[in-house]
Amino acid sequence: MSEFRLPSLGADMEDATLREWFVKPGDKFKKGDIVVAVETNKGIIDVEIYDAGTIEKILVEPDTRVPVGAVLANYVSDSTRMRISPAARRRARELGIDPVNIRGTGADGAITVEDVLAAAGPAAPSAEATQAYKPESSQETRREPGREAKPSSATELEPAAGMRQAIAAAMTRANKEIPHYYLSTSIDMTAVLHWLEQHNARRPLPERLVYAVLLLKAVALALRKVPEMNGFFTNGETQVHAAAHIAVAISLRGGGLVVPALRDVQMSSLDKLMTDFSDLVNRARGGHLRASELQDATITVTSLGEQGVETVFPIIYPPQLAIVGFGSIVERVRAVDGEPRVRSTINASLAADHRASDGHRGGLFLAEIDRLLQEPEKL
Amino acid sequence: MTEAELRSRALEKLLQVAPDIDPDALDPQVPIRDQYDFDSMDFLNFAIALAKEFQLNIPESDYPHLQSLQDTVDYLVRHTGEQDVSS
Amino acid sequence: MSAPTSQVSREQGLRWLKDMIRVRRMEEKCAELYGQEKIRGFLHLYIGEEAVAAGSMPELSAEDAVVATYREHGHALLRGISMNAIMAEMYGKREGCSGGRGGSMHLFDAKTRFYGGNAIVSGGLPLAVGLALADKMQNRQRISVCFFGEGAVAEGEFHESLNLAALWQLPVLFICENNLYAMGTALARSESVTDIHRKAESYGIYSSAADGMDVVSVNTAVRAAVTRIREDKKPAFLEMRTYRFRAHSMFDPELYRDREEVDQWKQLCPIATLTAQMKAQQLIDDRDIDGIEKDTAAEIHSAVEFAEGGHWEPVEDLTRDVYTESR
Amino acid sequence: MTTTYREAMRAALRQALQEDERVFLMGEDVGRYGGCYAISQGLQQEFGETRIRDTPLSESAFVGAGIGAALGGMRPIVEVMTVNFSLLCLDQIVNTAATLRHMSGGQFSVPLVIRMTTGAGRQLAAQHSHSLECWYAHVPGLRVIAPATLEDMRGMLRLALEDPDPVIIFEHNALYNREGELTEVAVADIRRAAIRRPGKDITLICYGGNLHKTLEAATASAESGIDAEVLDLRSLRPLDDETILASVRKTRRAIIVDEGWHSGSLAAEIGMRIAEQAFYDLDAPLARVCTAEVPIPYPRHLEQAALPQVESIVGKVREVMGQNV
Repeated sequence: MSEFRLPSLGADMEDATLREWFVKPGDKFKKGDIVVAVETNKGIIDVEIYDAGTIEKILVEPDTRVPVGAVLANYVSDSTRMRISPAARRRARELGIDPVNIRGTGADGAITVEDVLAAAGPAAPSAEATQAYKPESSQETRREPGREAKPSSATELEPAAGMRQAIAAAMTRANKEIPHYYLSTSIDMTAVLHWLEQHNARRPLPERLVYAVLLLKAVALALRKVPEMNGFFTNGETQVHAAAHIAVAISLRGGGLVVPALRDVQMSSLDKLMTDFSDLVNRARGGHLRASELQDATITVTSLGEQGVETVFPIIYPPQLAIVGFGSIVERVRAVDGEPRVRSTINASLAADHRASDGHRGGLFLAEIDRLLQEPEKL
Repeated sequence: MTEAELRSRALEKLLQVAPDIDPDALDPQVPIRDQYDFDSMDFLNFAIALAKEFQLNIPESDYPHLQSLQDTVDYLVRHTGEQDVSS
Repeated sequence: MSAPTSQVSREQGLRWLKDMIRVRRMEEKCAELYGQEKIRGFLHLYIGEEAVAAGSMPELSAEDAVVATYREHGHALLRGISMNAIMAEMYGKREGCSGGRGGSMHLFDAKTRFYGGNAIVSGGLPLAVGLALADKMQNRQRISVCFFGEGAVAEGEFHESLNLAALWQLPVLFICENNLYAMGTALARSESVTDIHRKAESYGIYSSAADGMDVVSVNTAVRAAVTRIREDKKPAFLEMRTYRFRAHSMFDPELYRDREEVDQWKQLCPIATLTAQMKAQQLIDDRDIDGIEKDTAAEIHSAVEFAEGGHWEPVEDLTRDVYTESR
Repeated sequence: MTTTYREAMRAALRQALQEDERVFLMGEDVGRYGGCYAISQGLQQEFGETRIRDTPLSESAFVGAGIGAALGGMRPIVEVMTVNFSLLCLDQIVNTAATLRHMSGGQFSVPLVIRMTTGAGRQLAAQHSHSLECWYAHVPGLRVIAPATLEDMRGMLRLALEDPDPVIIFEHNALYNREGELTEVAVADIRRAAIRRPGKDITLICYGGNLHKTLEAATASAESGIDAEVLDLRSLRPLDDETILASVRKTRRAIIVDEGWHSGSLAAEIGMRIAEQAFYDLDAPLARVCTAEVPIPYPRHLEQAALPQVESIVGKVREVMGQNV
């Protein structure tokens, strides 16, 4: 990690006020690129960077006054050689992934094939488990892990095929290694839809929410009560995470699927979540996802409601511990206060890793999601 | 603004959101999501784009009027006319 | 050092003459071909020592085994390997007696039980002991003859092998071709006892020395030793005192010996000696010699043609014959 | 059947001597004494002095005689007491046994079996503790094998005798007293490496006396959640590239455990083959656990420190797997 510091632009310059960043985290830059504008006692000056690399983190926000020498941003210099195994490098190329921001978990922090597959994302787990899925294509994707990727030349591989292979590898691994258990419950969405209607009625279009955002928030908050659904199972151990980085399955135009993560969902307001979600979907479809978004999800949520699917039987994306599936909102007759009523309901299902939790805890988790969704105003 | 102009500008917004739609093959009478991979997020983006383009406030309750291209054009005819008068 | 040759018959004498001339002329041709870069690698010539091979080989039966050294062209030829196959081997052609893989130092032939062609000084002695051991264990009536130079005497394998052959009473005939120089090291500069046949005696092996420049003397000694071995099934040892007229190998300026010494030994040339004696006894005349030379020239001419017309093994076959293919 | 490696080899010798009259055993102290490691105890009484043949201390001569006898139609088994003494007959093995077939253009094969003891671990100090298998494995024309299981100790000899070319069997001295359950002899093989423990995370390649240490290390690694595959080479020359590469391509990581010294070792050769043929399948640097670069010292603690151990293998496994050690 390298530091980009406020340079001295004149002998009498002691500090400056940061005015505007021209780069954001994840952006690549060349030597000589203008990356920031600062205001000095002699006016606004564009500051260039004397290295090539990728911005990791912006440390100083605009309108902050900082002394010469202050670290303005962290970046990964291209001269810092990335540690990546030969197998991982090949796989990343096949999948069309830039490994520069993938977090390595191998020896000396090297990026391994598992890291690349995790970053490649996809889980598309739900797709394989629904009735909408075509069995003949599943034949094609179910290959032994390790044997799936043997293109005559890596560059000849279609990105979509690479994605298919990544999905195949991850799902094969999941089916082979993870002892899944499945639970399902029907959740009354009447309160959510009612609250949403009122909420959106008061708001201009860009600020309106979609119900999916409430589902995500409910999952995130429910994880606080049943944390063993959130995290990873690696090297024979369960690692429970406090932060809910929820991966959402997003289908791409022209086929394929990515599963980027929304970070810290438990801490996000519904509005922020909506903005992030919308941004994520748009960037996913525009092909502007950052590698980091593809690798650190701690749980996955998949929804096939738009296709009219009622119940999803999802497959966990390894090394995560659980995946929550939502079907479409359907009007069903339910008993309310002893009377039959037509209510809008959604089927929520859970697939969880039996090595990390039991059905009892899984049941609690679904019940907590249900409870939270009955009080949408508190989400 | 003529209906043709409205149609052309609405189609432009639609293609921004969903570039894979073939405008020549699109049946204006049939809901878009029945013809293309067009989910709720795409619809939301489409609605936002229309609202911005035509300076409209589209309430959620009006969403059912924006399902097909023809519905959308009719909706715009109804609502932009009033605005034209006011401007 | 010259021995009486009075008992030589015309027929026997002519055969020896012919054998020695064939070896001599073939090797002279080899030297010429080496200069033309037709033959490469090391080329160790036997010229001067022909009487040893010529006097020994006729006493062996077809079933006996021969183990020789890197100076083995004469032994190979007189054991019965065709000059064609030898010449082709020198060229490295597929038609050579070792398929071209061995070259000058590694002539082999299964038909005549000729076990090479060993370029490690004394390396062949244990092999001959083993061949004899196999014969003894299988109750076969054949013997193994091992030729080696006096340089081998300094090696441990020489002593180990003599001891083993004597201890186990194996039918081996050890023939030491003492040409006085191990490459450039004179015998007297490397051995405390220069009477080599006495070393064999210390192992309880029947041992004698003979004039290696005289084919009759060689033959007499070998015949006696072979007869003995066939009778008592024990090893025997012969020291043949001889001399190589040419340098150790083609690229040797001979700094270690005097021109004069070489010239003196050349007076003892086994071919000239036998020719002179037989002429003196009026057993042969110049026409006989001319006939042999003519036949030999024709044989050499045809061998060179054969080698020239031979084939290079394709490089694709490079790793052949490392392991037995039909496992 | 419960038996020791020593008894397994003796049974193999007895069977070979019974089945084929051409077979005989020769070497120093194999007869009267019963073998330096008591392998051939009782065999001379059973088969006589001709077939259980004591030799003088003349390694070069009796190995060379073995070559000659093989050429002469016998099927000799030559026991060279230990690999260190084999240096005295290196000439015959390398210059003659390995080359005859080739030099003769395929006319002469040498169906000779040479057995020798190898390895350290018994405080025998610097001259009696070598593992020089790789010297022989370097030479084309030789087949070099190393039994690591009871079945291979019992079954490899017969397969070696069936081979028309010279075969050297390296028997690790630490194995002889080891007792175990001998199952089917038919599973012995001198051509293919064997997966002794399947795993998915890392391949541990070993042979001979180090198999048991490596298996123990794999078991210990499992406690850290590492699923190690253990591959027993069996044949050190030729190496079974196919099995090695298949395993490494699966696990994407490899450690070679080799009692030879690091420099110029079999481990180096295997590592290089993997690098040459499976570089793009690797997920971690190749690693090896070899013997420290020191003549084997006499004191036990120093000797043990010099040799590959379960702990050093486990440590290396964790290092390669990226687990902090």
